[in-house]
Amino acid sequence: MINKEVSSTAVAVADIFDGATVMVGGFGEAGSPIELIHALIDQGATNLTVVNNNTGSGEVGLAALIKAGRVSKMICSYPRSMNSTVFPELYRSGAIELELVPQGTLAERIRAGGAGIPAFYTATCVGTILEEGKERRTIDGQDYVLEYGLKADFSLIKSFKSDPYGNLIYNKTARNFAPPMAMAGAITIVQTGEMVAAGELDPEVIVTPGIFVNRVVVVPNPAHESVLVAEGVTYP
Amino acid sequence: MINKEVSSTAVAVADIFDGATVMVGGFGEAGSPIELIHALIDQGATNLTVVNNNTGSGEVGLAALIKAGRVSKMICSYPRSMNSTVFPELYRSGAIELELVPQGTLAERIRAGGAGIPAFYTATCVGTILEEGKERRTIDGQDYVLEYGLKADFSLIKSFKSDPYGNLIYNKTARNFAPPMAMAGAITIVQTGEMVAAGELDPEVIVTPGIFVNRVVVVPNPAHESVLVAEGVTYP
Amino acid sequence: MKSEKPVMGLSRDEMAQRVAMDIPNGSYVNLGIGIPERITRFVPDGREFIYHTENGLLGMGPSPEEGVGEPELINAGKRQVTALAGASYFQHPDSFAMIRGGHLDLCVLGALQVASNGDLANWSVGGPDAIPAVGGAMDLVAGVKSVFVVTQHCTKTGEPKLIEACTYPLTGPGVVNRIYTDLAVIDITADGFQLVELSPGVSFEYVAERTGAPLIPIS
Amino acid sequence: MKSEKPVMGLSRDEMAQRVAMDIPNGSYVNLGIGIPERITRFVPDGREFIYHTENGLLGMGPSPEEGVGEPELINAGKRQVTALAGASYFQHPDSFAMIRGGHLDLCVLGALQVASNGDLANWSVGGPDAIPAVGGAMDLVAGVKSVFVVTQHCTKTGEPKLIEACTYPLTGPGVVNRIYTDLAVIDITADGFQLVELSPGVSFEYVAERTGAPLIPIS
Repeated sequence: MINKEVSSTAVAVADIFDGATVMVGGFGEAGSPIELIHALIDQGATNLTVVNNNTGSGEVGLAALIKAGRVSKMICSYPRSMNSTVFPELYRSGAIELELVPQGTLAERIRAGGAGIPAFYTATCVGTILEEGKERRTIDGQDYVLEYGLKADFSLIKSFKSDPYGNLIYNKTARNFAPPMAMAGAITIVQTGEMVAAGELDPEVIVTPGIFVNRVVVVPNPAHESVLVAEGVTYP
Repeated sequence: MINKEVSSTAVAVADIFDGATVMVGGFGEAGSPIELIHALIDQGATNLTVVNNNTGSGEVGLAALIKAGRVSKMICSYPRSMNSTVFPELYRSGAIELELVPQGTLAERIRAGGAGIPAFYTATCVGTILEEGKERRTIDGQDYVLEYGLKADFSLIKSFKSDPYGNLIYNKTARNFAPPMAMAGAITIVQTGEMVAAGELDPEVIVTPGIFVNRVVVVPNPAHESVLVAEGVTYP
Repeated sequence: MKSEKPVMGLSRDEMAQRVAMDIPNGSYVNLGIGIPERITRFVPDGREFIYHTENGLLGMGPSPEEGVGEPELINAGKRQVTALAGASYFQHPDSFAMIRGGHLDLCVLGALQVASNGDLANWSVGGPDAIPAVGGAMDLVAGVKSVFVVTQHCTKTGEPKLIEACTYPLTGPGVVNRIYTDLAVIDITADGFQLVELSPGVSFEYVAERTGAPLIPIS
Repeated sequence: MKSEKPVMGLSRDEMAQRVAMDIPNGSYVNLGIGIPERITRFVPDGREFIYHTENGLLGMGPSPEEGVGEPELINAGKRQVTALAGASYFQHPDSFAMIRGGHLDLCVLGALQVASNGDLANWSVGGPDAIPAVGGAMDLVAGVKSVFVVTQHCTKTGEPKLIEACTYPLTGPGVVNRIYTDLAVIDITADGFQLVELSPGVSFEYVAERTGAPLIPIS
């Protein structure tokens, strides 16, 4: 009776609004929901704050969204790529804002946002320039900084399989940020390689329970970013 | 080459020391590592602080450990049971200390301890008597209390299967507190129903990676607490 | 067991059925022990509710047939249950991330007392000899989007459970959205208890007399 | 590529091999990009190291054979890898729980600068035009039990990398335990740089001259 499948990537991203915060799954190309990002480019929403570990490569996927001028701020840990000059050029020209977050802090902030934890302490970045502006606290003799949970209006992620309830499993290291982003998105949108019937996914192996998922669109043969970049593809 | 299997439950728990903090997996009987607890009773360590959601039932497993006078403090969310008067009697007589923690806060404190998060904020218990002594903080207009991560000297948990690296999968709702306790224990000791060869567990479905596990002992047909209680078994 | 045939107002099953009517299709729901559990029997035609049990199962099904239950497939009340197609198992931190993170649409709980400002007391009578046991109640009321209470309107000794201020220790302050009793459906509003619906054959005065704080009639 | 035949001291492979000698059997290890990656080729007989890559794999194996790699099985450097028997995949929060929670025994990293108090700079040269990119470096040095640095003793222009105080932005303060260079093995101690071992044919004076802070000889 419950079926979260939607008919197209365009339908899936139709209500993403100007100024929205959008989490985008993936670490490098593994787990990058390229087809959803391309649908978002077509859709036209702008002034977005995007959360992703990186800033894309080549001129497809996330890099293409940035190049199209739709992203006003990136929250990420590693905005460099061997295969892209899109972010560096915009950053140097002051056209895009960067919030640099250590990778583990980024992952934990996203999980915290999804888990109803407004803030937590971590030793990461204590004594570095990234501590600037953060509250420091000593607990049991060690110094920590306070970090805040991150939430998003929308999360765009990629899964290997889904069922109609939105239960998800992933493929190898494509899992990375998708599970916490699924939790932290008010609306979580999934592109999945295959839709299977309810009950086909072993309840023991489901990584993201459907409660965290709002919409699923089937993209049977998703493009690989590295292949597109090697072929010189640009989007749109 | 790496093999974390040990030969017996007695060997597995041999170095648990007086005064240790011991996390014990399980929610009710599901996931309770009864054979490890019985080995701990035989071993004799006392003055223990035990972390478990409950306080056992009947006079086996955790209830038997408490009855034997080995536990000086319980950290738990629900120290009541239809089938046991062991904890209530000791508590009323002042022979055992209780730190009552809301169940979700308990789970998150254990995960935090294992994840290197010394403290976090949560809305749970704000405005209740369990807020007493805790620091309150307003974040984005909502009130939260500060809760601290929990760690243990030893964690005793039960898994469905293990491999020699200590990779674990669980059985249904027996999973509960075992994964975070595996993370939070300085020494994590597992009783598993079956030891399989390395590579037999699909890397996609491993719930607890072996990095969190120190020792595994095979207990092929673990007792069920409810069966022991129904049969009137007491331990030792 | 309490009688299923009350002199006036709804039976326990009827109360559960009344709550079920108000739950939208596709809701993710956590049900407390007692009357709330009975809601599963009264899902309206055309709707599906997905049940969460905080010990690590989403998609919980009914109790198993006699003799086929499993000691390691239980609910938060530690009774054996089943898992439906589309279910998933998970660890406690993830289960309470669903609760604390506001992902559950609704929890339906019993109550010892509800105050007109939405304060709920349902975990302890606070006596010096009581063994305090809170379980997941405080997490649920702090995290779940909507909190419904379903309870007899009065205690067994006839005292009102809906009152000005709780005398028992709170589960959470200002957390209740709506109360379903044998006598009425009542919302918590900024002005206090707002009557939504009277049970068949029950008068406003009858409910108001048995409510320990002002009851605002339907306007 | 840098020449593999230095005039004096160890080659990059020899440096990796020297580090490998000091890693106990059964260690859980995270290896940085560059010389640290080469350690996998020099695991001493009778030992097994388990490699963690922070993007979600424990039990990482070598690069795949040509043509059989998978775009979604990569390491933290975004290069294709394999998974060994006994491997597991997990999500980012779990991966960094391993790091932050002190579960990894060792990380081996490159360095721009190491100070005699153990301060490490390895993520940014701090120029106004640099694109800051930290990745997981700060998490690793703050969380992992032991931090080894493996690096050329001097920069390409001959400046010492082991100095009194870092001038580049820190990755973490006081985090380095031991440094392996082409010229020597050096511990960070409360008294500063403590020589542990000279590379074959290298004199104490030669190393000390190329070290930007006092070097304590072996006593």
